[in-house]
Amino acid sequence: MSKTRVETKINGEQMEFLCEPQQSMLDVLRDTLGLTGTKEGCATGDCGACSVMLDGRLICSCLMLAVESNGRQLTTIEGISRGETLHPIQQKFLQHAALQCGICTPGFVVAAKALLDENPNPTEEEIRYHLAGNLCRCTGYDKIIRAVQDAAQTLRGEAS
Amino acid sequence: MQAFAYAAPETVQQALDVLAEHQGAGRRAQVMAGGTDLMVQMRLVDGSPRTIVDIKKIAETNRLDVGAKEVYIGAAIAGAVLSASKPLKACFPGLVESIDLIGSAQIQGRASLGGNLCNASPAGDTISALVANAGVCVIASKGGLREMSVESFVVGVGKNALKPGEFLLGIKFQRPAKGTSDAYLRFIPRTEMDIAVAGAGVSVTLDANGTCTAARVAIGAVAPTVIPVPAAVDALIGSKLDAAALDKAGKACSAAASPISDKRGTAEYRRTVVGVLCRRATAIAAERAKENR
Amino acid sequence: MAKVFFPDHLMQLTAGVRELEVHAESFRDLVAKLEQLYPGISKLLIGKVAVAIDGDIIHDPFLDPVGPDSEVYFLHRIEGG
Amino acid sequence: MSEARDYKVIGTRVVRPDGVDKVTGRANFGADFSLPGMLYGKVLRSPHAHARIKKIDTAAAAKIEGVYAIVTGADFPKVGHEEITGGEGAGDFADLATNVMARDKVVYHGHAVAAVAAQTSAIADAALAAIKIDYERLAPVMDLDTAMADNATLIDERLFTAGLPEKATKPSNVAAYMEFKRGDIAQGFAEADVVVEGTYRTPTVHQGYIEPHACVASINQGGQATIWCCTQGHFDVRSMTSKVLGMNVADIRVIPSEIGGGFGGKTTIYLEPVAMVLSKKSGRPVKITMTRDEVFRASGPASATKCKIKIGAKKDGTFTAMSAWLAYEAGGYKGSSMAPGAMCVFAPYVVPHFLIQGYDVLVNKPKVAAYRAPGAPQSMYACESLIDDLARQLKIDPIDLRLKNAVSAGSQAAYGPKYNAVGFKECLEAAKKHPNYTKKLGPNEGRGLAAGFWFNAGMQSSAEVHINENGTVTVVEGSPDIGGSRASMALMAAEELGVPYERVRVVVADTENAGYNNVTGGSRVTFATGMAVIQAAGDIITQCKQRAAATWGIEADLVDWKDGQAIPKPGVNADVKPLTLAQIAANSGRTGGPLLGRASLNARGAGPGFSINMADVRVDPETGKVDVLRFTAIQDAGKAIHPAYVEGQMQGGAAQGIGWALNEEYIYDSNGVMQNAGFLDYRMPVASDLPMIDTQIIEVPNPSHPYGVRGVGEVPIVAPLAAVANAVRAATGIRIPDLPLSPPRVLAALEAAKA
Repeated sequence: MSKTRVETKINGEQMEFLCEPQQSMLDVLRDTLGLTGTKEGCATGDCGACSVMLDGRLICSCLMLAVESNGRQLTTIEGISRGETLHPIQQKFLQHAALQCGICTPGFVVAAKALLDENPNPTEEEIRYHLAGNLCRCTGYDKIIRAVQDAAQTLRGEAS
Repeated sequence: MQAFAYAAPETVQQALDVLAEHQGAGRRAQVMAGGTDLMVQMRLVDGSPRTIVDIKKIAETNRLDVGAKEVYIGAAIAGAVLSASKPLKACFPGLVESIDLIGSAQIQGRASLGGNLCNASPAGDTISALVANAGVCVIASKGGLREMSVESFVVGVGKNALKPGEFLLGIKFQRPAKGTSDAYLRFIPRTEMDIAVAGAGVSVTLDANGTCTAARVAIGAVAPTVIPVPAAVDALIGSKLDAAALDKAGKACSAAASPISDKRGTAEYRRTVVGVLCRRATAIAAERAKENR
Repeated sequence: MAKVFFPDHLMQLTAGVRELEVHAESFRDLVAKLEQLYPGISKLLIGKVAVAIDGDIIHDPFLDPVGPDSEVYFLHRIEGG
Repeated sequence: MSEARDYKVIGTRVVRPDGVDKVTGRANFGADFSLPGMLYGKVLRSPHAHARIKKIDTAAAAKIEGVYAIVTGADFPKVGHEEITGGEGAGDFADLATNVMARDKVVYHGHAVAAVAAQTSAIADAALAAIKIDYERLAPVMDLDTAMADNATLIDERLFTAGLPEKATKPSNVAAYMEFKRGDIAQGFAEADVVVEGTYRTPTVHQGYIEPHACVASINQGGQATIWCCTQGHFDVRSMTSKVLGMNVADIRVIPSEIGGGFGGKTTIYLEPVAMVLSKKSGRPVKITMTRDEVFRASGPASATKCKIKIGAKKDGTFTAMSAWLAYEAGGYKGSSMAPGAMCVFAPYVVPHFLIQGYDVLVNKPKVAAYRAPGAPQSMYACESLIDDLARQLKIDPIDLRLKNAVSAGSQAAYGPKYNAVGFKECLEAAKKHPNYTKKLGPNEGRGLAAGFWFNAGMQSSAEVHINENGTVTVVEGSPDIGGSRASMALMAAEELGVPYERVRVVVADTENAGYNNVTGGSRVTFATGMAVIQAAGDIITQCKQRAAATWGIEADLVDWKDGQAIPKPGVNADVKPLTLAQIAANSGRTGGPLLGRASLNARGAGPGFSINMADVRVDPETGKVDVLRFTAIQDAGKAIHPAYVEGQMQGGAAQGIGWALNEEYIYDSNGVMQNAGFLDYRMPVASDLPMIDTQIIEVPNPSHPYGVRGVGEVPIVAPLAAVANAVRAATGIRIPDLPLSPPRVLAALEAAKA
């Protein structure tokens, strides 16, 4: 099988990889590029563990062909914090104990960032519906919702 | 043996050429827009090799035009883009809801109206809303563009009327008349992430007295394809959309349904609930139509 | 004397006796005494059952002390998820 | 239990030490590990629920370029019958071996029949497709009634019911019978003013952890092997794999990754021996990860059950007698969690006369595995539903009825011993005072309440505490951290040693670098491994006192340890300055070498945990859909080491229990083929399905733990099933005894009641 050469920008870094046409973005991120922070929970778009942003829009990387990323920009969990500082969403997840096992956490962090980028002041209901595509089996979502609310407040520049 | 390949044509003609070339060579080509259904089907149902023809780079599949007379929605536009369009929402709030209901925020980032329609699932949420709004498919074909109604486009479970070498470019509508609006409701066991157990799309037109002068009703997940329900329309037209009329329309939907029992619900349940959905959706559409007078 | 209570599934071996009093210093000692009374029972006790001594459940008892007024219950082993 | 003490760090909500890696994607989970030269393994699974394997032809698959190894049951050693003595429902090693790879027969849809290792996963897929298997299909046995019928198709012709009063004379799908009784059941019911009874069914459900099973195995030509995998117990992976493959335990090193949820489902093995045999045959490391579909079809769910309960009570609510008939599906091999289900069913109540009968039953479904308080949710759902009906019939408040019969210290548990201090009454009283108990409800809304119970477990743990040269602390333990236990261990070590939490780091080490530990399960880690950490820290304190005494030239028993430093006892006329842990560590070379504390224990006295849950629901009378409006979980934790993670356990268990009550179930067609093996149609609650889950932690200390810890992980899943069902009963006026309360079932019940 012939491989296709793809050039893409991931977390701000120009990258180049070879992939087979049917390979998913998730498989290439994890197996080819070693970016294993993006997780596979189902490979059918039902769990959100593989959430990434494509040109700023939230998607499931398991439902995207890797070849489609040519010339596009991806943000994965590895690109959410910069340098020494955690993103406020990440800080609030830690403070609120919004993770137990942690497998869904990267997907939630990316999905929450996509939400707060578009809607800095979401209601609880908006957060719940926006995050409905991210399954968590440990927390019952309570602390995740609170962490996102608190992060939103911080990002708006309000004291929490 | 055919291998997987990927093509991303940038014009309608290029896309038709790729499809024609494969057809001529007896090789399989499959059109992809958002890919959210296709990727799952390839993983779970049929993973056999093919050329994937990505139509997202074609201008006509990405054009959204809410004009004074006509509305056009490119087949490949992601749900999130459509949901963010205020003019579109003002014209077809029910249709936009039907798109927005499909899957998660992640799915919305990719899934398209065209894909949902071509996939031709009996439970496809947008299809009932498209039928209720008299959507017309614009099909790219070797001989040029051809058009057909959404109800004739969907011909069976997972089957559409596209001929080999064709693809869906977009869907167009007449801009709704004054006093017209729509609604779509589906039933799912959870609040999100499920496939419709039953669905109902309704469009109604009210005159100044509040009398229903025109209506379209389509129901989903209760037959091999989404079906229009003329008997429900008859129950609504001429009425003030009072409880009795709604009830009659709901019963007509239940009567028109020929559902199956499966992992998502029993036939009996679907038949009952589709009537409830019709009733509730009609009430919502009526409220919206009043505001739109 | 410690009071010893048998669950239903062991009463086939104790000829229907549900409880009795035994002087024992430890679980091992207790089982040895019971073996004298009910030959064969130790095979079903050591390494097979859990025990509650004065309300404290012990998963794999052996050297655990038994007091003069202790109550000893044999239990199915429970691990959990 | 020591005197009530003022804790410095216990009970605070610190950030977990492994947190940053988990919010940044750096933490390595099961599927994240790779080795150079690694091959991709895949498992071929039975398309039939019940069939004999006539022939397996792998010739075509072997010819595919890039295929390095193919294995079938013939490549695995025969394993003799031997009981797995871990805990309830663990079964038999011979069954474990054939569950890992079928030999002559498949007993469920998804049963492993062959596996391949190939250069890429696409090649492995192609190889699986090329393997040809002849099956002789047998009638699938898919439910308890069919399996227990006299003329039932037998899943195992050599299986005779164990535990019957009289020895079984013919084979049966019923693997075991168990009975618990006290008093005179007939007399108890005769004394009752009211007798109520009901039959309840619960479906097969899955733990639903988000991380699929995954492992990498690498074995060298000398037979020494390493396994990297996600597991709740790497020592158990080692012992089970050694049994299934007939290998020397010391030749297997198991390195646990971070674990993406388990809830009991990762206390056994599926892939590890398969990857190992593939690695052996190919001479290369082999990675296998399950797809989500495989997780549903081929890992262990929780038993479907049928439970009949009968309760007799006086007019004032006093229970006079209770009986329970409990049948639990085990799956294709024996060993369900029927026994704990039977032991829990009446655990919250004082019952003078009772009879409990339990059946462990084979069906053609995947062999069940532990799922959070294994066995308890099903039987207690039945009992707590019936108690709700009894309260209604007696016109007694459901909390008062439970209070009237509730166990407390000294009460004899239905499963045998007398309770020490337990917090059930405290939970009930807290529920009664809780504002959510009296909130006003609207039309079609109802409130339900139920109790939960779990024993909690002790078992074997060990830990080491290393003091680094600057006085910082490294705790080395062997209990995989599934929900924040590193934070609890660090808190306990910091508390004991009197050092700040931030100075303590915790390592979950592999089988070669940590002492033996039983699984992370049974709510035992904070209790038992925590106890080991406390004792290991105590060992350090003892040593530090000796070092300080030596430094000062006084006797060690004249030295105290306070606030992280050695000080002379009051009255000791020593002209010395206190020595901090850091100072002692810095000088440890001169006083006897590095400071290393250790503890090993078989923890006794795990404290039973009780809970009360309240649910408010709204039922759509036209669609039968149930929305949970409010949910309150009240639970006795003994002592909450890290309250946020205790709340998290309560909230997570509530969500799982709500899912079990409302929508989750395995759906099979008439051939025994699972229809909903994916997250799309196995409907676990999503964020928008749930309200905030209110929690209240009750702290009745466990007298057998230095801090009073009971263990909290299992109890939360027990009560929600009946709490939700009782709320639906309150909202609709109808008791629907079978779960899930999915919209079609609820609507059908509403319509039937109308008719």
